[in-house]
Amino acid sequence: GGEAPDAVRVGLMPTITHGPALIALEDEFTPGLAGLPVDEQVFASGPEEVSALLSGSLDAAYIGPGPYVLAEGRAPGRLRLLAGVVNGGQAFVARPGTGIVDARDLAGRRVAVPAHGNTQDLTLRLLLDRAGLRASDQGGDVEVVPVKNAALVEAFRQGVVDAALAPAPFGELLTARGLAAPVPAMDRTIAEWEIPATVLVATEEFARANPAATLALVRASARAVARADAAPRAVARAFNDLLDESTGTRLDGGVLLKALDGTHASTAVARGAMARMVRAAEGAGYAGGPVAPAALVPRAG
Amino acid sequence: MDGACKTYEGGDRPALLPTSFTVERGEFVSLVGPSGCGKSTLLGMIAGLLRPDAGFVEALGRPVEGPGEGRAMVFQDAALFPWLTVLGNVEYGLRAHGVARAERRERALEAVRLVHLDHVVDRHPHELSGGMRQRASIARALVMRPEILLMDEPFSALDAQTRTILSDELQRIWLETRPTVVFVTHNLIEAAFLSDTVHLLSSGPGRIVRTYDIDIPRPRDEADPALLDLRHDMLERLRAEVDDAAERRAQVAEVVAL
Amino acid sequence: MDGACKTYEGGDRPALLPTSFTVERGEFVSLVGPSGCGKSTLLGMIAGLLRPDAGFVEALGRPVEGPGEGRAMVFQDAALFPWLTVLGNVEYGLRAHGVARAERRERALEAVRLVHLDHVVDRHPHELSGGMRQRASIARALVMRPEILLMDEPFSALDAQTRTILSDELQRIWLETRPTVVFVTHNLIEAAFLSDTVHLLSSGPGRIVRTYDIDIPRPRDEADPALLDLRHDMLERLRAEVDDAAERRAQVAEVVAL
Amino acid sequence: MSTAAGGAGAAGGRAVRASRGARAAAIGFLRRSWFVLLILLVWWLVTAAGWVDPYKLPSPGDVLGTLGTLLTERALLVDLGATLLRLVEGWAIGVVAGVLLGILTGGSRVLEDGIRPVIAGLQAVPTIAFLPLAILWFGFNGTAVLAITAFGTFKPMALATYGAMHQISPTLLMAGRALGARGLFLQRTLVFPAIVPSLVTGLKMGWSFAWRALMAAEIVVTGAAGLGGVLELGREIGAIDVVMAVILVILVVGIATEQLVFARLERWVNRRWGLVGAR
Amino acid sequence: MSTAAGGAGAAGGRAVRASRGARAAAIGFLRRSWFVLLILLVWWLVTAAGWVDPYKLPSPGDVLGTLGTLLTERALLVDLGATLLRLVEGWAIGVVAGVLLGILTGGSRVLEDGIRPVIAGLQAVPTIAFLPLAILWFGFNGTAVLAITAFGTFKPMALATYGAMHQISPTLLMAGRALGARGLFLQRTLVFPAIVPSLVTGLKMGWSFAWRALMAAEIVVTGAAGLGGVLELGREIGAIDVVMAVILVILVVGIATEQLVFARLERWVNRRWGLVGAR
Ligand SMILES: Nc1ncnc2c1ncn2[C@@H]1O[C@H](COP(=O)(O)OP(=O)(O)OP(=O)(O)O)[C@@H](O)[C@H]1O
Ligand SMILES: Nc1ncnc2c1ncn2[C@@H]1O[C@H](COP(=O)(O)OP(=O)(O)OP(=O)(O)O)[C@@H](O)[C@H]1O
Ligand SMILES: [Mg+2]
Ligand SMILES: [Mg+2]
Repeated sequence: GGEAPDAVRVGLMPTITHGPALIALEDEFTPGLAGLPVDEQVFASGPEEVSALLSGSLDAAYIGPGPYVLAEGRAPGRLRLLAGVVNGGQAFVARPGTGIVDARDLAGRRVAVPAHGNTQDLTLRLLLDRAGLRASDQGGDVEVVPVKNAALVEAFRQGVVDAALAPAPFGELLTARGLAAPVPAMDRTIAEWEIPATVLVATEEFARANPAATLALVRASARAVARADAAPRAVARAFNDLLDESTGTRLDGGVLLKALDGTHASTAVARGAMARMVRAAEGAGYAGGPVAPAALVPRAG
Repeated sequence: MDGACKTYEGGDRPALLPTSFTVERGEFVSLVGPSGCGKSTLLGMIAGLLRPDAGFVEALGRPVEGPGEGRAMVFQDAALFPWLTVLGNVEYGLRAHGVARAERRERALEAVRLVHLDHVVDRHPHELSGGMRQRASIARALVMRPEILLMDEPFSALDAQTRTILSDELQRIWLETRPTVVFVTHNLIEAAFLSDTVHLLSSGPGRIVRTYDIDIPRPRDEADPALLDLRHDMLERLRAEVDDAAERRAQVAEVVAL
Repeated sequence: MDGACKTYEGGDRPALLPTSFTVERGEFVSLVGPSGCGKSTLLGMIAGLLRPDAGFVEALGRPVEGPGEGRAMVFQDAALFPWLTVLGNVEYGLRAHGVARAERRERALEAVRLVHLDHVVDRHPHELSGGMRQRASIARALVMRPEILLMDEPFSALDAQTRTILSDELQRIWLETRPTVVFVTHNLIEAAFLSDTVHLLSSGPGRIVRTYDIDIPRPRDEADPALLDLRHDMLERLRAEVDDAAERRAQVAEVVAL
Repeated sequence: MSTAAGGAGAAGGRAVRASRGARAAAIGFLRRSWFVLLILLVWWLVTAAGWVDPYKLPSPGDVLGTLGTLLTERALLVDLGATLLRLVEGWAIGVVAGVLLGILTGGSRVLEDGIRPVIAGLQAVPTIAFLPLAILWFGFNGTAVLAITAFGTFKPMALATYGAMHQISPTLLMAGRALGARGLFLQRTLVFPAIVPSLVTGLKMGWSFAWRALMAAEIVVTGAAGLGGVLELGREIGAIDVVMAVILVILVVGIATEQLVFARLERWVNRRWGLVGAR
Repeated sequence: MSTAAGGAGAAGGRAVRASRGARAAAIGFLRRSWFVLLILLVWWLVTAAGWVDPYKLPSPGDVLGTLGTLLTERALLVDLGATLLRLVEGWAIGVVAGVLLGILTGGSRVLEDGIRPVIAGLQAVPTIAFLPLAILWFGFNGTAVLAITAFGTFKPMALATYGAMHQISPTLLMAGRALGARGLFLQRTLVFPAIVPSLVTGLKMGWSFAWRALMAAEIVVTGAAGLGGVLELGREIGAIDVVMAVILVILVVGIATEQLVFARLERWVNRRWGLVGAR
């Protein structure tokens, strides 16, 4: 719209990898952004945030790199990558007794990821690629099964899947319940790639029309990132508060802190990591079109 | 009053051969004939509800191009609108013609009084007896002040006594308002009792095979021996007309039962 | 053959007063009466399809406790099973009684031949004429070799000619197989033509008001003047019986139409 | 058929009748609810005896308790209200659109022959399949859910309207035309009232499809308040008692709607249209 | 009403008739498909002119292209096969269970009065609401989806069976009983065949509900192959062309089922049961 907005609509998801976003909502956004109040909206998944951004019901969002990259492929130039937020934040776990210690052991296995085209799905494909394997929908023999985070416990309990690449804290949760064990070799590889768990994006339209608010958003987010990096406990508390508010449950603080161990709050976005995401998306046939390299570099102003 | 006020020349519908006849203004004409001979088709064409494949129909000096225009119709099963009251039904045609509310009400009440239904104006059709329903249907047609009233076996769904009563009433109403009437029936007595002219139609492809002019002065009495003679005459004629044996049997049974 | 083979004492159903009568084995009895007087109810109780509220029904020396057991019924509208062929319909009762396939087929074909339907055994009911349907229905009852055959206005849905033909056939079949028959009808000629005994039932709460024994030797002719006299007698009696004016009119019309 | 009672003496007859009435009511209640009671009893026995894992089947008491908690703490009534509002809105839009389309195009053979097969084809596709389209077109918010609900209602209503229009008595139509009714007046005052009885049946059908489309959509689009979101939440946190409590709420709402709204409407219409005997 | 053609001379009459036949067929085709063609045209124009964002509405060509890709690369036929198998299985189970329950309990007033309201109540609850229960009871796998599909079919089929049983002609029942049929023999050889024509209509209704339940369930339980999973995939990766391609496939399957299976079945049953005139 041409008229001045009356609030900045920021989307986020209630997961621990959105920790800085949670902190930002608690404090940093309270005074508003360049004179505009912040209207936060909670989403269940990345694709939903993308839909909201592209249909104009959201101005900016904390989102996984997977959905962002896919959106760039399908609707080029409509979104703008503003800054990094959290890197890491995913853990590879396997059902005890499956003997999975390396990516090569995944041949003929069923591996869960939260959803098609999300960060974990793309990362898993990169892992398989490195091990010379392919997902079954790409003609290989590793079955990549989309299992929503909430169903993960049940899926492991019933033995529906052998392993999972799960966003924090669900991998740790499975481990804590004895349903799965970490696979350190895989986690190391993922860490090397510095794949982001969460990035901050805005619609190009909003960023152009409201440069001051956009800049304020990036700065406020950066402050929140710094605080999250320094005080993981605050993140855990903010997460549990949000969880409690919406579901009436709280997760074990120990598990949360353990999950936060594997995350690394940072405004930097490793360029190679984003390029890898694009490659994985293209390989899986998810990309609707080519992604301009410029879209992979954060751009605040 | 320009002599021939309505002329019909029928189309080549399988069951209705080209047929022509004329009805004088203010005349009461009956069409009688075996089942399926095309009486309803003919009436529908005069009403403007059906279009002849060939030939043309003229009413009140103008060719018939659609329903309405001074013609009103009464159907065998009354065909009242079940969701409207008696008054609502009678007012319907006036509403369709955009008559103002007050005038509508007044004319409808007048029509309802004419058929002696003023005590049940607020009832719905299913709360009426068959005879009352048929009278409401007649009121619905009369309220349009039609110059031509078309009636398609209006009494055939009724029992014998109600039928006789309504025949009497129709005669009275006709004497009061004097519309041109084209009346279709299976009942020969009824036809003879009510009409100035009776046209006998043939079975199969319908066409007029005989015309009777009835000069008995009105008001008439159904037990009049002249009427009974006439009926006998028509019956003989009809018998001869219905050639197929099966059809003749059904027809005779039908006529005897009247 | 032990004298009284069937006794009925009716219940206090609103429309059927306590009624008693006896039918000899091999006798052809007709029940005649105004509409709604309880004839079907009575027949249903004999068939074991309805339970009397009080009193009891005895058939073949045993009290009736359910359908079957040597009794078979023919209904007004044939009530054939539309999804079965004529043969399938006729075989149905045998299947219900677990008769073996071969015997079933043989007995069914025999019954079908008896009613002259052997050329249409593979047709479905909707491919038959009304008269053929009713004959199939009779075959379906006869194949059970019933000692008692109950017929509830079996011919009333048919036209006059078919009716006459079937009456003749029924007489022939009865003469051949000699079951006990209880026959309900509105048609006085039919009743007189077929029966050894005719019971006249009253309207309203049904009860037997008159019994006629008919000694005319068989095979009979429908045009027999003795039958016509009898019919006249019964008609007068019925007229007197139907007290309500409206009902009398309907009744008379009905009877005249026959 | 109350003649059987006529034998009772006049004195004390009222008392006898009253106690009979109470007994009849009790029998009537039992007759209609013995199976529900049986289910509840078995459910209670099975859970009380510990034969099933409470994780898989909580006891009736637990479910009621959870329902209480949800009502007080999660403000389930807000969810219920939001869902019902969306349901009624979407349904109403779908009904009006479907009936209008049916009436306006059902009068013309050309229009009907072209449009009806398309709607019949679309009705063969579960409405939920259009949800991704709705989300992209209307945004990830209540509008998409509303659109899906309305669309889910629209299709069966339009088909029901076409069907009903074919059943209008031709004589009634002729009578109307003979009285001079035509065009929109005819549609409004004759065609529409004539199909009302069939439409009432269609309304229930549409309501059923609206519920299905709405629940399926709410389960996916869980952002705002709504029963679907609670249901999905219950599934996600593995709280089967929450799921069953929500089902219970929908059940009660469904039965209440049927009894208080549709059954009454149907009775009223059938009486007014003189169809009492016909049913 | 072909008498109009009777005027044509005998010579050349055949040729005239043939060309007339071809013209009539063409007109018939146009009559039924002009609206589809219109939609396609508008769709094509709108996308070709660039009036809408291809992200929100891809062109017909794109959708067809995607469909081709899905068919060759993703083996969409496997998904379709899996879904259809589940659909037919679940539907068949639901039909058999519903009809059996209806027939076995519909004969007794006590059983019917107790059970029917419960099923009617359950039918008021969208089947998808039971999915969380099914997942907990049957596991996060195809069995839960199958159970939901079967349950979604079961309810309307049982209700249709009850309804049909009330419409059996009492004379037909009396005729059967008078011939000595009783108990299971009566149910099997009289009650069941008597309700078949109504059941055929019910089958279509059940199929419609089965599709809805199955799609909604497949969208949530996306593990195995299935159209619901592809639909969800399309939504997750924001590929509206995938979504529309799947809708297209369901549409074609739906129309084919209706034309090739249900319409034929209905025609056959109506002919066999002698209902041709009645419809
Ligand atoms: N809509 C129609 N389509 C085709 N044929 C029709 C139609 N209406 C009537 N017919 C045929 O036209 C012939 C004349 O029918 P019509 O209804 O005019 O007869 P009728 O004389 O009114 O008979 P009845 O006394 O039974 O009312 C009949 O053979 C009938 O089968
Ligand atoms: N199922 C029923 N429930 C209540 N009343 C009934 C029932 N069946 C018949 N009746 C009533 O019982 C009375 C007798 O009915 P029945 O069918 O035996 O008469 P009928 O002599 O066979 O009449 P018809 O000649 O018209 O067949 C009638 O008043 C009828 O209204
Ligand atoms: Mg006619
Ligand atoms: Mg009877």
